Amino acid sequence: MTDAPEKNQYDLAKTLTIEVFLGFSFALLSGMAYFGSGFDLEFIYQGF
Amino acid sequence: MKFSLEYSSTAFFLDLLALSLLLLPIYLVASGTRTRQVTLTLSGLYLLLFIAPRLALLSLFFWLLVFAMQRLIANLENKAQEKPDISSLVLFVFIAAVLGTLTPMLWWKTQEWEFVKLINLSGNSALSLFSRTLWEIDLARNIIMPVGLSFATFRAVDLLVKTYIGKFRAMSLREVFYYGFFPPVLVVGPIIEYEEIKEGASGKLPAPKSDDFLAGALRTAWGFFKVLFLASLLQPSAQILDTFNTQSVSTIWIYLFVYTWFFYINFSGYSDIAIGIARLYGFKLKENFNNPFFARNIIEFWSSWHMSLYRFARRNVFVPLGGYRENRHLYALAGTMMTIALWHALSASMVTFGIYHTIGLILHRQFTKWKDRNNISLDHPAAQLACLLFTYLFVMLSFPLIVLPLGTALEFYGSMFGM
Amino acid sequence: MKSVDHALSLLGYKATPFGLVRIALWAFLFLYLAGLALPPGNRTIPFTENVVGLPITPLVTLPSDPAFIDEQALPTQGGLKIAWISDSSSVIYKPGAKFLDFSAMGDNRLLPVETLNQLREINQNDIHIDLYIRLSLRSLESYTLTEIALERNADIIVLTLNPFFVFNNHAIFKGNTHFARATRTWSKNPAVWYWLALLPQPSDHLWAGLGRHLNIFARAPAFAPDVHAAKLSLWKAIFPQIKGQNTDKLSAPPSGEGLKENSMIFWVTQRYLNGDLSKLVNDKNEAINALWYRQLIRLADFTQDTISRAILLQTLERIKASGKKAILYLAPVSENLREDETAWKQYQKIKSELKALQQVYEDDKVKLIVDIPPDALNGTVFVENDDVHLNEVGGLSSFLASSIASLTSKPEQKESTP
Amino acid sequence: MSDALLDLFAEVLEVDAGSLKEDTSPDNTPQWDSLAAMGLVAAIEEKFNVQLSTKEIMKMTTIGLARQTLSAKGVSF
Repeated sequence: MTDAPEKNQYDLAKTLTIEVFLGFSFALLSGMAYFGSGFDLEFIYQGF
Repeated sequence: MKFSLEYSSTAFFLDLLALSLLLLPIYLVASGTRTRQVTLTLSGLYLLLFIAPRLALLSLFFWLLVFAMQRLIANLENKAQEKPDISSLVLFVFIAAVLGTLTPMLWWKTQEWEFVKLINLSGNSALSLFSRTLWEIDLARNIIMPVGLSFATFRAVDLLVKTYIGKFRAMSLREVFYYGFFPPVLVVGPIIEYEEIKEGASGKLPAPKSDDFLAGALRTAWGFFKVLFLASLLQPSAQILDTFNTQSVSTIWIYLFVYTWFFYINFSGYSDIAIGIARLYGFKLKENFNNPFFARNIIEFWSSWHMSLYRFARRNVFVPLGGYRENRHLYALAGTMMTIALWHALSASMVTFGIYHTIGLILHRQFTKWKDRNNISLDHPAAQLACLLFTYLFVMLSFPLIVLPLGTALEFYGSMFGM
Repeated sequence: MKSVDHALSLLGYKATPFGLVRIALWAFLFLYLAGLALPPGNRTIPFTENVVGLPITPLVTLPSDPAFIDEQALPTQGGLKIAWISDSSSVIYKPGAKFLDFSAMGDNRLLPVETLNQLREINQNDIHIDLYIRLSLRSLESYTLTEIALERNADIIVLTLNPFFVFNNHAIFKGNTHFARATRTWSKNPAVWYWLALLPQPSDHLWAGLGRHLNIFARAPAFAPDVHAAKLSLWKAIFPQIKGQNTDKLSAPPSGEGLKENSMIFWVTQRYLNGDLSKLVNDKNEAINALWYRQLIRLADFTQDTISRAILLQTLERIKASGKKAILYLAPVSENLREDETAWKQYQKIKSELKALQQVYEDDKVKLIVDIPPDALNGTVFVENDDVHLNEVGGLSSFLASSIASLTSKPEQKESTP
Repeated sequence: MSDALLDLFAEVLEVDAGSLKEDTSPDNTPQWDSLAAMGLVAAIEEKFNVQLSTKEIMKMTTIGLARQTLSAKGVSF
């Protein structure tokens, strides 16, 4: 059964916004992790 | 002359992530189970090369021995089916194999500097027999502590136990090395079981699909964020461990509270990275943490903190010691708790830590019985919160024992209570 | 906590291959934009305060910084560009100065500066020196710097060979932060591709790749001190302060202390001195450099297929292939080395090995100076209890100046004999 | 369909039999992991009057495997 066109637009828009959000959270997490570490990896306490 | 042997697991995971960018396309295309197992084994070995080539060589040697022992026990176990009279021999061989596997770890935990000297010198000298270039590169790498030895040891023991109880037949070298060098868990665990990375019923290893990549990548990024950003923010709390004798009581309590969160976020962050990267390859490893600081009782805490170690201790110590028998339950509890404690370090403070939590488990058992007898219910939210806070407090108080020698830890407790 | 899968299902998002590509592109875009907003940041470049007002540009970063080279330093136009590649043997230490103290280099003098003054005296002006100096520079790093100097089209390369390390397989590199930058230069030389697989870690390759396109990764190390300070002030704002503890110490950036005890000390003391350090310290238990270096020179390995020789040969080959002029000189050694007969014999063997290479590689453009003429060393004072570090230059700078001058002024250079 | 083994586990673990499956294990069932499981072995030995060795108990990591081990000892369900 084919969805109504607006439903497709709605799904497409929703998917794209989610993807932008996911892309942003990747950038945020990895950027803050790398930049925020102060880059001095030596001091990172090693769990055991 | 001592060496600062602190090692950055972050560097290892960054290497694994970088290598995965190259490896995943190959992994997707070469989809045979054998090829995938060999690819993962070689990449695990390759990553150890960058910690130090001698570590890769020593790990190969360790897992070669495990392969030989596993095969021996499996064959003996087979023969014992027809001729049960050799079962005591099988038991003897099994125990000898387990003790042999535990020896390097126990030696390291008791004679750290001698063991570190031994593995670095012998590992490097052995390398010179194989390849001059690798030997020369090895000379310039750092002096290492046996990275991941405690994890590898318990993974190996788990394999031998399962072989002894007849769960695993004789395994090929490829399978044992695949289990031994599975990259994500090499350095800080989790202590996985072979079943978690075994090929499925179809004989195929799980192939990563889009949602595996997405979930794996997100989980890895989240892990790096926890370790490199969140934990590093809370790291100053560690100062209290060497300045407590001159600080106010409130500062000590606050810093210890923050330190437990630093410790948890840092350690669970590494597990997130390991589980996340394994997920990129399609493996769904069992969780290693489950909000341990929200546990409502001590048994719930221990089944949600470093869960892979807890599961290991339950199936390989608690059950054999008669955990499911009324009269032997207490011994099993104590044995399990001491295994968890002493795996971290063979020290007076960890023995105390083990006793402390064994008592906690026993008191919880009595309390539960008393509660059920008088059918008191703790389901009211306020009661649940009280249980949570009390459990957290009980655990927090044991943290100094993990990181300080016993004498210093006792001083720490003294200043905590203003003595 | 299977939170990630749960969160994704809450979002109602079903991952598809193209969806993943789009997400990756979005992530890359956001990181790129974040990078745009990031200024280069002021990297701490050692030796800057030693060359104020001089036509000399220090280029090598702190050991903890994977950039390895200060890419912001603008290449100079015109004039003669000399690339001076050396370790601590080019530092003229003020008596009492500590060797590995990156932060207190200010009041020490530099051999390249003295040599520049000498060059000006023999009216060799319009000269600019790119300074590729790092304390404890090893042969692999100096090979990478040679490639970088050629990339930045130096006219003359002046490269110091340290007698205690040139044939020492125990110390071909110091710390591994230079590999991220090295991947770029080594990829140009197929003869060393096998190094690319064995020495730089995968994360070095990743950093080299990402760093070229994303400022957030390339420039992050320069902000390490500011990030440290920001975290500390955040901590101070929220939590009670540790009394009596100088928490500012915590905010000190990771300067040179990246040089943890290097593994060479372990190998030498454990293997060759069976764990007994007494041969390296005086009666007041202070480490004596000379004793340590005399153990090191014993490690010199003259067999043909060692990696230390491979690195030296690659350095010479690449310079020859570039057609650029170069002076490679063996750093002078104090006469006190004679006190240790084995060490002195090794030193002679090192010189004869280099002289053999001299026959092969020396021509009108490339000089391999093994023996510094004795009169060039009168007035040269070595640090007490140290066979290679300098307190006074003496005639060394003028000797090097004349050697450089000899390369530049006479275009039709007859077959020269040292 | 009530099955003797599932009923036994349900009773010992104080959980309803419907929620138990062949792959139920301590890893995926908190009740099996709690103190309630203390009397599990005794209950099995008593109900199916068998004597279980440590090795056999260690093998019973899921209900399915418990069933396997017991049928190997001649217990029929």
